[in-house]
Amino acid sequence: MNHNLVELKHINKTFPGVKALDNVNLTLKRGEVLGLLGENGAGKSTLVKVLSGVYKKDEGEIIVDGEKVNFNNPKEAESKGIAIIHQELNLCRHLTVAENMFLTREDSRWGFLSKKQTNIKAQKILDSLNLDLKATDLVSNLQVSKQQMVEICKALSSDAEIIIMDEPTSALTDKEIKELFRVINKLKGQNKGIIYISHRLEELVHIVDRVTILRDGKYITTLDYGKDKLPEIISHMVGREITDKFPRVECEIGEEVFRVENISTPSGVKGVSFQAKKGEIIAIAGLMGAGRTELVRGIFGADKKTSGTIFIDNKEISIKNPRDAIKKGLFCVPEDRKKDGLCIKMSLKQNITLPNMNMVTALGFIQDERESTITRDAIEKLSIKTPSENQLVKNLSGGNQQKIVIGKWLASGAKVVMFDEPTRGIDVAAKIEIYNLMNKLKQEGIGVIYVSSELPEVLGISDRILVMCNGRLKADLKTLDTDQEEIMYYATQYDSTEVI
Amino acid sequence: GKEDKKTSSSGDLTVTLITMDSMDEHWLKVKNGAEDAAKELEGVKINFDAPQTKVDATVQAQLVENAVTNKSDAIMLAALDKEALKPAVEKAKKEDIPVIFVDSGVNTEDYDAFYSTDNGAAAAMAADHLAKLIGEKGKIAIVNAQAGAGTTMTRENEFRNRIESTYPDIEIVGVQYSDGDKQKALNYATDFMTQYPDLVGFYACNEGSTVGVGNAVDQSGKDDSVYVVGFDFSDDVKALIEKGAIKASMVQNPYTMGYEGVKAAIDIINGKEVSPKDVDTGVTIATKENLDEIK
Amino acid sequence: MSTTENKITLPKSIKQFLSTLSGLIVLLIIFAISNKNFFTTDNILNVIVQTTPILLIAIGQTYVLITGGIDLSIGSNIAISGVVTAMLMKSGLPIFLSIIIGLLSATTVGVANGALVTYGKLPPFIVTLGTMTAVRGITLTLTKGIPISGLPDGFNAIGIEKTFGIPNPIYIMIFFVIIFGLILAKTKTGRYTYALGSNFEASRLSGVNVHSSLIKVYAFSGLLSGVAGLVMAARIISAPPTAGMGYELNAVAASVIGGASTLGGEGTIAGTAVGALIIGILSNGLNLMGVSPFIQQIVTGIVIIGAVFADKIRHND
Amino acid sequence: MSTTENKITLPKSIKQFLSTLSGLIVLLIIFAISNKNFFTTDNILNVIVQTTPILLIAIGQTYVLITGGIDLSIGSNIAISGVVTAMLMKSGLPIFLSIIIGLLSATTVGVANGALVTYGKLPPFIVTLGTMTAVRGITLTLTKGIPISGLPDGFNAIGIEKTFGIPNPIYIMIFFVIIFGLILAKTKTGRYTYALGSNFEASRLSGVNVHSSLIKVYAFSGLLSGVAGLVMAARIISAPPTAGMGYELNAVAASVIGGASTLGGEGTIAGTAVGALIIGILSNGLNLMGVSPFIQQIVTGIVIIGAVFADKIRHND
Ligand SMILES: Nc1ncnc2c1ncn2[C@@H]1O[C@H](COP(=O)(O)OP(=O)(O)OP(=O)(O)O)[C@@H](O)[C@H]1O
Ligand SMILES: Nc1ncnc2c1ncn2[C@@H]1O[C@H](COP(=O)(O)OP(=O)(O)OP(=O)(O)O)[C@@H](O)[C@H]1O
Ligand SMILES: [Mg+2]
Ligand SMILES: [Mg+2]
Repeated sequence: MNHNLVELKHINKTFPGVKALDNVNLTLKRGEVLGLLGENGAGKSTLVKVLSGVYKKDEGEIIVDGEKVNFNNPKEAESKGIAIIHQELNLCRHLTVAENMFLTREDSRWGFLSKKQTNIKAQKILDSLNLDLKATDLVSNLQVSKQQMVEICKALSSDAEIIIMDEPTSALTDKEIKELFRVINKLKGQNKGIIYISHRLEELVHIVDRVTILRDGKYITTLDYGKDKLPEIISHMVGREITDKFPRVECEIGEEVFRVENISTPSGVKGVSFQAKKGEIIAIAGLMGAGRTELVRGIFGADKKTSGTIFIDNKEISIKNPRDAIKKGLFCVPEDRKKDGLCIKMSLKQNITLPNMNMVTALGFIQDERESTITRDAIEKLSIKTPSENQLVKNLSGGNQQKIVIGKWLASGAKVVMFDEPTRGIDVAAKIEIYNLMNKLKQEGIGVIYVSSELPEVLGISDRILVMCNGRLKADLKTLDTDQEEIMYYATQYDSTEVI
Repeated sequence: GKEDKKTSSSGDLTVTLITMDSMDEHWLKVKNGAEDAAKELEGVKINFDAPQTKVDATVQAQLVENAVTNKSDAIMLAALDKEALKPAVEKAKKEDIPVIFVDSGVNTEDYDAFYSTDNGAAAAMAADHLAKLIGEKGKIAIVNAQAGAGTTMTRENEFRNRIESTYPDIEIVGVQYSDGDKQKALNYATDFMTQYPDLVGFYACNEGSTVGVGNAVDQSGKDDSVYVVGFDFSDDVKALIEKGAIKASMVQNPYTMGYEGVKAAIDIINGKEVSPKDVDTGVTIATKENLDEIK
Repeated sequence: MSTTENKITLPKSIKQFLSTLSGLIVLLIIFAISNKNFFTTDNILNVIVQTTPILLIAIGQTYVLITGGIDLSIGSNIAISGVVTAMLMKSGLPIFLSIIIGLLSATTVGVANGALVTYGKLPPFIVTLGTMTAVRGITLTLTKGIPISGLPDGFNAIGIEKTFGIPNPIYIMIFFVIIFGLILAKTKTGRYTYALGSNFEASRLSGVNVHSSLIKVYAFSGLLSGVAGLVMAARIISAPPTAGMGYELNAVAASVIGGASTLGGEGTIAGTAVGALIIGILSNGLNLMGVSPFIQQIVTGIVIIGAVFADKIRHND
Repeated sequence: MSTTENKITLPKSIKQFLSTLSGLIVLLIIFAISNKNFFTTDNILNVIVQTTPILLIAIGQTYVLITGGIDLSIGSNIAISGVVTAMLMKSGLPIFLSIIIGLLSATTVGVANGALVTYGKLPPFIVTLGTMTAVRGITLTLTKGIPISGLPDGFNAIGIEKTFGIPNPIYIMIFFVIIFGLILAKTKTGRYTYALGSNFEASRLSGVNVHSSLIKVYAFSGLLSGVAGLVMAARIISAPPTAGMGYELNAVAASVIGGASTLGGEGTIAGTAVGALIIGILSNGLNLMGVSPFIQQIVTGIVIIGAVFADKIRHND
């Protein structure tokens, strides 16, 4: 009973052209949470996929509960008590919450599914996490954060001894994260082992016991976690010291560049007005479902508006679709890079130039040199790691893909750029690159509006914070004069408590 | 005179037979006739070809071109469209390849022999036969095969002309196109009988349509009140005539066309004149009485 | 928390079904008004019998569409099951055994489709286009192009004869609607069919045996087109090698009108049955109205688009 | 992550093209060995002329497939352009004007397809299945089911006559291959075509005019099938209302063999041209070898699957 719950020894895994894992070791004990950390593309996901039977290792040993194992598929790993929550959402959108949670573990009688029983079991787990979800809800009707919670419930429903979570919180906001941590601590109490991958290093303090760090597919070290060890952990991750995680730049506030009045959308934004001035970064904070994404999409013309006027440089502009917005110099970096941001079958270059085709064509014909110039510029500005500008986007790691979504908008004449969760799922070093980019835009007098669910980041980088709740704008705060408590206060001002 | 034919090279002569499609029994009988003739003559090879599934004049023209390319010694063709095949046939004749039409010809004088039934005349015969059966009055419906295909459109139109010009008391209530699909023909015929409970006759323009219509009448138990006159002959048609569901079917002699066509082809290759150039292989009206004589 | 059971488990699919059904009812009303011969017992039974083959193959097509695939080989499978059964019966094998082997032949094509799609990772469109062509060739070669006729009397039972005044094909059709409706809605096999089409990778990662599930689905489609082939052969007491040509597109139309999506993840057997009836009744009704066959095609084309469009609009409410 | 540099531009699509090309070469070698008449100038020109209609429509189909759609209305468009042109010419309109209007009619169907797909948000499969049926009905109604023949001599020029010993359809085909190859590879329109099929929503949010881009793509497909229809009519100096039936599936096969994906985002005109030639040469070669038409179908089916499969295997290396 004294042996480790999981031991991975000398794991090697190569993809065509990439050595993703190079002699990696890892141990997981009962009753602990092991943080697995590393930059984008370090091999974290690959390692846990090897452990959960998704990939076959090339070399090395996997020992689970003292027994040497060899998984050929996820089902075999599951039968050894391993459950995994993948980094990418893996739900069947046409099925219900319960159907997803118990896929391949359905209750049945005489060959017929007993839906009722499965629904009751699923509801129990959902309720234990205080989720406002019904087992019979269709997954396609859920917000991303709720879907992520379903993934978590799915893993919990299997009663696994070993639970792997690959960036479970990247799509969650504080409320669910708190619930998640509560559950993780409970599982820890039940003597289960948890491997936890995250780029939100601040949250580790609440749950993690030890951390294992990978870099470039290689095992670097394993440390006992302590709050004071964060700088050390970061330097192990990125291979150098990082002094300032939030490089704020002070800059003179100029005249107004952007103003919206009374924006409402069918998706639930109600009468939002605000203005942005040159030289400031405006953050929009709020809880999940606050309607921030909907606000940004409504302004950009991606969704319909029921009311609202938009001004750039004090001139009213009419925006019916994203094309109108782009023509007027209003850009938007969408929240969901896979769904809204990237053509992953196309190359890096083709993605970067997609919104800028007029700049790279003459008489309708694409000019290769102009394309390359723009692309090289973006690669350089954002330090995108890629073998070539013609690399297909799908072969790049998550963080580098995120940089492309941003890089698309650097080339042509921006007046206002809206970023929706631009740092989701990317590593510390890359985040700083994105902050620096926003700072640069701000210095150039371009309006920067930025949605984020990470309050430390919002407080660290913005100049002004708009707080939304339930589709309404609740507060307009100067960043330097506010704190987390005040933001949270406004973020929970639901309409029902309002006296009109 | 075409004395300098290259019969010497291998001893074997190739006759390419191109029909309208490869699935109608009618064409398979032409093929059988051709093959039997080839067997008798020895040293003659039949190369059979047809548009694969659909009635398609473009593909048929390609098959003629391929036969030219392949230096076939003669081409026997059942043309889908008398205009559409003209360029291809002219191309063959330019290469001095004898062209024999079977069943349906092409709008050109440049051919060597033509074995056919006059489809128009046969359709008129069908009209007369059906008129007689129904006492020259009442409602009838037509089930044709493929809209747009030359031969069957002729069979429909000549039938109509005859009825309209000669039998004022017969009303053609409608036409449907079954694509030769027996199920569709069965369904259309059933619907006609539902729509016109007083329908007294059907005219079907090819084997598939005839069988489908025959089955419809048989299954509705109207053998005695709805008279079917069809076109073409097969085991299915035969069985339905025996049952009384089909009263008559216009039977061409596809076997003869194939058989005589090959004989003529070899004669022409060997420099013999074929006369007359146009041969009517005749039509037989298959009925319960003469069933055993039809082959 | 909120455990108040909401009795409607799949609200979207049921709404979808009701909307398709209302389309059918509109059609029925139009035809009933415009033609007195339409709403007779005889004609209604007749329409259902006429629709049976399309309905059967559309059931299989629905399974395949739900997985995100397509089965173009349906038409050829219709022919091969009829032809194989007919040849065996004529060679003296008992009818029952011949039928089994005939159905097996069509099912085998389905299994081959499924295996090529899942193990070969080939697009279903191309796989089934290939088998459609090849199997048609096989059928033609087997028969030398000539319909197999002169089938034994006992065989008529499944095509022509009636039981309690209702033609037997209708019983066969109802049997398969129920069986495959239940499998899809109530069993693991059905659940996995949806899961595969909804998110193949997620299904695989959840431990669904994606290979065997996909093969099963294509095998169902093969089997059902085999059944359709037998009913068709029995109706005309003859098995032509050309049977079923072009039926595959009708099957897709029936499924999609009934709520299946060509992108996978959606579809029900009840919806498909109604979709097939819409197509069947449209043809029968237009025939009875005496609409010219060419105009019928125009109307059919418009109705196919219109049905799906109307559905879209209702859903957006 | 070790980034071993690999400096090949557009590696996948070029590899893809070479692999299709090697398939074609294998076929050429087999037929050249087995039949002495195959590798003659005449026959090669002949095959290319025979392949021209499929090649033209496959170009349009490739555009549509790249956007993630499908165009089943191609066959009917072939017929309508031929029939409209023929009727106008016979009514005395100048040939050139008749051709323009004939092409416009097919293009209009394409525009309608595109508009229904993009504004109606309907599945392309259903939209084009509907227009396929409706347009066929229109063509049959226009002609009353009878081919329009007796076309003026000048019209032969595009189907039969030769220039410098090479049949004119080949020039027409090369012209369109180059034009539409360039548009796809080198212009904004082409880039947007790929982007739409790769990620529709991302394209919209990047400012691509998704509506007009999609309509353009379907219009191209309509126009190209119209051109194919004219070449076909000119070759047989007759415009049958049934022309082009079933060609749509061949067009998909040619595109996919040439590297297009039915899931969108992939495909090239060069690949499609080679894919179409594979299909054309297969048919011609088997004819010349005297293979029975039934066996030809079996072989064709196997080759369709085999070509895509071989390609898959080579890619996995
Ligand atoms: N299926 C695959 N095919 C080819 N290369 C892959 C594949 N999966 C991962 N890689 C490569 O392997 C390396 C490790 O990827 P992995 O997804 O494990 O990184 P990660 O540490 O999880 O990064 P992130 O923090 O961005 O999620 C990367 O270089 C990635 O591009
Ligand atoms: N698929 C959906 N169906 C119905 N309503 C939805 C859907 N997605 C989002 N909503 C609604 O839209 C509103 C905003 O949701 P969303 O979670 O995207 O807001 P947000 O402020 O952008 O939060 P976050 O960015 O953290 O996800 C909520 O009221 C939510 O109920
Ligand atoms: Mg990862
Ligand atoms: Mg959001």
